[in-house]
Amino acid sequence: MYKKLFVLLLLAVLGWSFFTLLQTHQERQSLNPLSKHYVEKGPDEVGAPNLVTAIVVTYRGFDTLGEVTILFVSAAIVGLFLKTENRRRKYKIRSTSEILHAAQRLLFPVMILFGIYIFMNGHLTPGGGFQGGAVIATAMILVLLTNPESPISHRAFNLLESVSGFSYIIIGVLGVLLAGGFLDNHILPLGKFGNLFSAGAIPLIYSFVGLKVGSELSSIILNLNDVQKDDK
Amino acid sequence: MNFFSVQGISLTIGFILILIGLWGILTQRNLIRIIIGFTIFNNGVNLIIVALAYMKGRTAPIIDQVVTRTDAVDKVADPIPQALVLTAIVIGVGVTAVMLSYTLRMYRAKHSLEINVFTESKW
Amino acid sequence: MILIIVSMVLGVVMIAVSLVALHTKKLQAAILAAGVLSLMTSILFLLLAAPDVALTEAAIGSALTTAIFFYVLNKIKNTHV
Amino acid sequence: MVTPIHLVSVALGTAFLLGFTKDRNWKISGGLVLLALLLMNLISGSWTYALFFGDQVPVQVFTAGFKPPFSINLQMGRFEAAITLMINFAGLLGAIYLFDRLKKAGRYAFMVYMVFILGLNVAVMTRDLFNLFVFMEITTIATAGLIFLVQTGKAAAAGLKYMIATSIISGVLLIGIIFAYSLVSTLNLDGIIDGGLPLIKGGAMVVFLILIALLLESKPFPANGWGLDVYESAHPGIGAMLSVATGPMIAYVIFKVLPISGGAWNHLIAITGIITFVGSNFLAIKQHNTQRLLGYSSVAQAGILLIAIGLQKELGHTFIYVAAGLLMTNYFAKAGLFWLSGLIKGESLQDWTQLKGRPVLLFLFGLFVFSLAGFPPSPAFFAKWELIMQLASHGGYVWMVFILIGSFFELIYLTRWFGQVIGSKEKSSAQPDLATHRLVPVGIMGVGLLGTMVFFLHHYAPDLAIDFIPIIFIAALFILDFLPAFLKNTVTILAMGWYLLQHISDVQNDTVRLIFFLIFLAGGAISLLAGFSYKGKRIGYYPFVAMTFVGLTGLVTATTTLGFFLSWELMALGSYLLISRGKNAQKTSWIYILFSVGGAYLLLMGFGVSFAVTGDGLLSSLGIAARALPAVGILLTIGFLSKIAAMGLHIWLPGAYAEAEDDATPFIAGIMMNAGIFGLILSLSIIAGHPFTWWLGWLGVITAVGGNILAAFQEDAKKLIAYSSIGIMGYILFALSMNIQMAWMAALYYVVLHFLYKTILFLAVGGVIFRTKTREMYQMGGLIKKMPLSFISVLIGIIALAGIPPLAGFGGKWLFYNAVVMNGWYLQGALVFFSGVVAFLYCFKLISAIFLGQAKDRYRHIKEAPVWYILPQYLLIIGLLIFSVLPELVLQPVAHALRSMPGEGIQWDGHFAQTSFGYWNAFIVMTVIAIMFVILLAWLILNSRKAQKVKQFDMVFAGETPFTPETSHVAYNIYAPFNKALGFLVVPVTTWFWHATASVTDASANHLRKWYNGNGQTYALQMVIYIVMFYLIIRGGF
Amino acid sequence: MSFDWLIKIGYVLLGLFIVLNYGLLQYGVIRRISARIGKRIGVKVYQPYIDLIKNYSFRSQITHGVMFYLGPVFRLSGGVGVFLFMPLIFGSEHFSNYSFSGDLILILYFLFFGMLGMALGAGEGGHPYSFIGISRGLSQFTTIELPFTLAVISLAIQYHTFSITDIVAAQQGGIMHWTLMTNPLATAAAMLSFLGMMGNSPFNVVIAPQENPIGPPTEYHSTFLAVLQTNRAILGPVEAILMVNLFFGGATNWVSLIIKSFLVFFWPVFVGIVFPRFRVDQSIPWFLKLPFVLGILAIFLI
Repeated sequence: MYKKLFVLLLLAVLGWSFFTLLQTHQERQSLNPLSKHYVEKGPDEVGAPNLVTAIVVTYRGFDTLGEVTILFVSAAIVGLFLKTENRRRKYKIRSTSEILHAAQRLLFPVMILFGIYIFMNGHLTPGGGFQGGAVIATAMILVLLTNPESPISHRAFNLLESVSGFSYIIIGVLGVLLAGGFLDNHILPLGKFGNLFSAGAIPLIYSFVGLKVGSELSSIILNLNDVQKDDK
Repeated sequence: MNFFSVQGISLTIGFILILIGLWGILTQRNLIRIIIGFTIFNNGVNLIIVALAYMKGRTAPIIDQVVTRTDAVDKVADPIPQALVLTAIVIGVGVTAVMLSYTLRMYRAKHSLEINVFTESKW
Repeated sequence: MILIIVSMVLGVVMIAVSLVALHTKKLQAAILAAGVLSLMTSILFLLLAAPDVALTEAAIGSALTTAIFFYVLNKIKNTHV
Repeated sequence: MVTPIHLVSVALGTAFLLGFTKDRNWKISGGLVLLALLLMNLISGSWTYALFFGDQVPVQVFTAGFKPPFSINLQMGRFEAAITLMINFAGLLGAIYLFDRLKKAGRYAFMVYMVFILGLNVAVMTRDLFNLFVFMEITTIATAGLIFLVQTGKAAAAGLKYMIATSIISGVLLIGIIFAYSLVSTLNLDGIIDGGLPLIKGGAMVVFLILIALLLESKPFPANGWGLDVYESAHPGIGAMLSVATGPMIAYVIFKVLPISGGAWNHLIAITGIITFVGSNFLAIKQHNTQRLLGYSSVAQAGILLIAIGLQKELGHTFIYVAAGLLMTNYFAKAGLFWLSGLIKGESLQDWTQLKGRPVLLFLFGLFVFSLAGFPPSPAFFAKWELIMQLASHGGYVWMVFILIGSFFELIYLTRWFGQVIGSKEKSSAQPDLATHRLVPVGIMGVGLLGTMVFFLHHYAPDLAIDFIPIIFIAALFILDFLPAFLKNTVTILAMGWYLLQHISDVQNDTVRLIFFLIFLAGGAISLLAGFSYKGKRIGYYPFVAMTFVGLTGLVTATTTLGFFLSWELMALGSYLLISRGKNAQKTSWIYILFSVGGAYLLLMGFGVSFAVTGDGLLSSLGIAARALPAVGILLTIGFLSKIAAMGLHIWLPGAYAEAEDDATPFIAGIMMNAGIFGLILSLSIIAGHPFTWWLGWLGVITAVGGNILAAFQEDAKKLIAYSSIGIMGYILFALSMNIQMAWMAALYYVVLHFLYKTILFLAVGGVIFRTKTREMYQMGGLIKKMPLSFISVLIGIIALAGIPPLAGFGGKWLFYNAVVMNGWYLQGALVFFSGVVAFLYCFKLISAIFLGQAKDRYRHIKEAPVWYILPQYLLIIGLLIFSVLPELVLQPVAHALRSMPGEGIQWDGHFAQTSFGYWNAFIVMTVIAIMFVILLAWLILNSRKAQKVKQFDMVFAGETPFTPETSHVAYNIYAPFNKALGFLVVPVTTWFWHATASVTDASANHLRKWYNGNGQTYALQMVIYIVMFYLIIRGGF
Repeated sequence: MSFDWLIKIGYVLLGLFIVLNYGLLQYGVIRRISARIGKRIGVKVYQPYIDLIKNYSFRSQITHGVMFYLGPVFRLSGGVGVFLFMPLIFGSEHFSNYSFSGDLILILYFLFFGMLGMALGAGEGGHPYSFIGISRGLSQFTTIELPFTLAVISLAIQYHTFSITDIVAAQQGGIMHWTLMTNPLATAAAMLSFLGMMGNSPFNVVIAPQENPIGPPTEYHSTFLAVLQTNRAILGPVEAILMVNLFFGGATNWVSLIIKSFLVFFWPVFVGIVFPRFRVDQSIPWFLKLPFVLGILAIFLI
């Protein structure tokens, strides 16, 4: 009981310190110089209407590279931890209802298409690699829900993940060789502002990121799902 | 700092979520609840980041017919924190996934989810 | 003005949901509450003019995290060895 | 050269490529990883070479083709290049070490390992705060993955604790970053530093959030439970990577981000560093698990690195050498120890006895432990020296004291560990698995450490001002250790002789130094002769002997304080290793090293203060410093007192001398004690008139009286002579504390005298013990018939010791009497003479218990002591006789050297010495007594020609009772009445005191370490408390 | 190489002869007086001569080894050595022996020479009783020496010299100049420690009654015992002469020397007869009480 009281007191002091931080904070009236630069020059330099994507993919592309590595490592660790069980064992599962099967057959292609749409148009409309990948992963969950033994092979996802990751690195290195620096999107022509194939390599990078995130999250789910049955 | 604006409210909510998250981490004994505490903690931090990007009456930083290239500067919210928070959310997921797999292996080792059971390496 | 009222209501609900998430008896309910909390957050992101972030939060924060939680919980239930 | 960004592309490229391979074809994935690491090593290696030795200037690498504030940039300066090289080199060796473990875990493990190395590299290089956060997060998650490599429940728990702690840290860091952005609207580090956060309203809080997060990442003392559990339960290979790769990364990140506080946080960081350094070392004392001990030590090393970073302004240009020294020692030694612990089967320190019988591994183990403990010539020694000097010169005396206390705790557990491995008798049965791929990294680390030692020795050569031939000689002996013992013995003696002739010229003019120089080298060579009587290889003996003598001669020839201190520590280490070779010398050698290094730390403080006053490290300038600040002299004196075992600091001496090998004790006792005296002469000459010397006089008296009385009650021969050494040291200390010429002459006379007869006694007793295989006197007896030569040398030794006229001892007493009366310390003088008379007691006990009385029948066929023991004794006896007949050979040059001292000297005409109080003619006294003795002997022989020789068991004629059970030796506890009367004087108060302090430290260390109760949640709570306390302290504006 | 050193030896031997006879007679007189106090007749005054001649003329001797053999030689050379360095008659060039080559400290430490020899010889004998004797003798002697050292130091402060001839010179001219008068405390301390030095009754547990010897000379007999007795005859008077020189104004001629040393010699005898014998662990602290305090006062009140 005393422990809880003590923690409460502790959090009260922490809260008070955050409160003092908040008090000094003034809501800005205009954009700060850095973001003003991005907003004004962004479209010309990078050619992507969606400024957030512009920052995420090119300006701070190195962060996104780090970001993808984090997901890659998490997927690898989940795989490392749950690898001990052998995969291809037959096990009895109660069958799912017919309605679920029908819905799944209808929804699955739509969701995949929706996911691809999101990361293809990352630079035009809100969305991008991460969101697209997540939608694809949810599609996978739907499949696994309806049929846990579905023959989705791990190999396929791993290959997809490695291909997209490696090509992401190739684009980065190309940036160094051809254009200004690592992950620069000027290796491809900026094209007309606003249509699909514009803003240099951004759509290419973001689709690879989308594929990679999608396959990683699905491999995490697959790892978790495959061990559905209790293991000896 | 007027606490009556959208930014003010969301910042306060963010900090309160952080405190609730920490409360969950420090007092709950079940491992799953501790990880839930973490998700709340991350949620709070992400909320603060996005709240700082918002300005009164501003819209999404995407240039389209409504927000033209010329007057974007006074219409658009700050895009940089939004870019950062994307990374933060995905880090949150990554960390949660790793923690959960740890909980799985710990459960397999000691068949318990109480954190005070796992005090093998101490002193 | 409406935005302020909506964000205030949303805030109160979010705090309530997070407290519920930590203190309910059943674990499934707790995980669900966490999912709802992140859904609410993504709505608040919309109010804060950040559609990209809202989409990410919805897709990853609520959908995937909750799915992973449930899978892990299910796996723990089935391990009897 | 290739742009540093390719470090990233190579690492990540390989990581993603590994996805294609399957677990089965581990050859490909393993090969890929090693190739990638090799490439990364080449890149950072070429950059380091170019930046340090070439004319390359630090370079900024831009990403995404835009300038920094708008995009992320990496920097490759000198620091970054060096640290990335260290990380990649450790990564490569780590991968080789962990290869079979990673192979078993499959390709995922290789991926995680590659990403771990990548994360470290980029975290060091990036100049963008958010990017730093992302890549530190990558390192954290990758480490979490690697912790679980050993797949044990304990590792899983430790992994989760690690994740919980680091997630809280990253949350706090993220809040700090985003508020920093909202205040100075840039995420680039240089931008934030120029933005001047502390000046903006609310900026201080942001600085607090960022720096507290980074500080928590470096595992500060009270809040680092999670770090220590990881060290304990992870695979040793991973523990090594955490300590030598992640540690430097975090230290450099703190160094990089610290300027955002505008210098306000420098001292805060240093304080947390001190608390961590002292706290972790203190708790490490009670550790039994090897991994956890190494964990504590790594956290402590990170602490002292923080101190260096926090005090970089004070350290100025020397900061690089201090940081480099600490970093390199920890890098090589800690990695080596972790990898060694991987070879050993079993977790406790005891299991390291498996190393016995493997000289190369033992050498490496000793090299790592002693360089960590900061013994010369390790880089840490020079780093700590520089740190103390700079601290002292900036008046940071409190810092200095704490650092020394911390390193003393460190010394306690490191030497105890070494003692447990070398000293313990039982050898654990298990065999270490010596797979080549695990041995090679350890070997490389050893070579690396030796390389850095050479570099630091070369760099500090001008300050050291000692020549390096002796140190090369030590290294040569280490290499030639496989040769038989007699060969090495001849080589050592010849080398000492050559060095004596070579360097006699440069001590020629200063008589005091000449005396000590001759004692150290000539005396050493003679006493080493006894070594010929031992067969076999005697692994390790001769290098340690060489180390001791190089240290001793270094003292005499040193001109700078650093040279003196290096020789002092070298001598302490050499003698410690020698003593620890003794059969059951584990505990006693441990106490010995603790006392001698404790004294050395006092010396270090003294030199520090003198450096603060005079600014130059010359020995000659100590005098000036002492006049300004007598504390210099006092500190030095107390330091030297611990070496000559003055009462209160003496409990190490009897054990150390008794347990050392029989042919090592003569020169450890007879010669090495004079090192303390030489130091005292140095320190007392600079605080001549200070009232402190009055107290010193009394300390001398107490030591003399206590030492001699204790000696009388000893049953162990070597302990008896050891206590008598304490007594004589009391004499010399008493004489030196008097500030008149006559007293100092008496002291120097005693130094020469003490060297002569102490070495004779120890050699003789050594010879006897060599034959009788026991040290207990009541087990000997009646050996005069079988070992007459030893008897005669002991007889001469005790006559000289007791000060009985014909021999040189009387000369000392005569000088003493004159000095006491001249100086006016009458009461102290009388008590010292009382102790002289008491000396007579144990002299008689020594000779009668061993040689006289009734012989035991198991010594019926015992032979005389080996010739190599007898020869040095008689060489020294000749020296003693010459000295007795012609004392002026020594006294006149000494008088000349001390002419500047107040008080009158001796007038000489021929052999006749005259002072205002009395006169003494050694030559005539000797001749008169000799002639008289011969006449009376003739008179007795004349009267008892027909004397009939009687054997011990001749019941008819001799009153000697026949042989009775062993223990009823006549001389056993012979001074029981004396003990009953005056025993109260020597109740072992000091021994009780020191054992009490030791048990108090043990108990409190044992109690305090319960702070880490293994519960992950408590660790998280401790961290939040640490944040809040830090905040309150800052908010309180301490 | 003039012959003066030959004449010197002649006078020294003459002095030695006088002191030897004087010693033997003195011990005879002591035994007679102490018997008379004990209401016994006591032996003849010349009894020591008889013992000496008896012991020297024994035919059979046994020796336990070299050190046993050398023990008495050390002992006697100790006694004769102290005699050699002691100036007997003040002012007479002939009878100041070799005192010019060593001062008071030399004599102080020369006492040990004899003791060491005795102890080693007895040790070689191997008889357990002799070891008990040695232990008692040595431990007792430590504290006996202490008051005497204090007295010697206070003398050195007073006369600013250690050489005996100078001290005697300073005490010439009437009784008022004796150290007894000018420095009574030092004299008292010295005389009390003199009790211990002579080994008479309160402190004679070492050699105990001659009949059942439990001290060091247990194993000594015939010639060896004779040598020891000659030493006792010389050492006793010489120590008395030392006290005379230091505290009672020395002697300018043989007669005053003999009278003064005879009286000084009888001080321990009288004390011995009256007081019972101390055990060793009693006698050691005794010397640390009164004599030690007197010695300290002597130093500080000089």
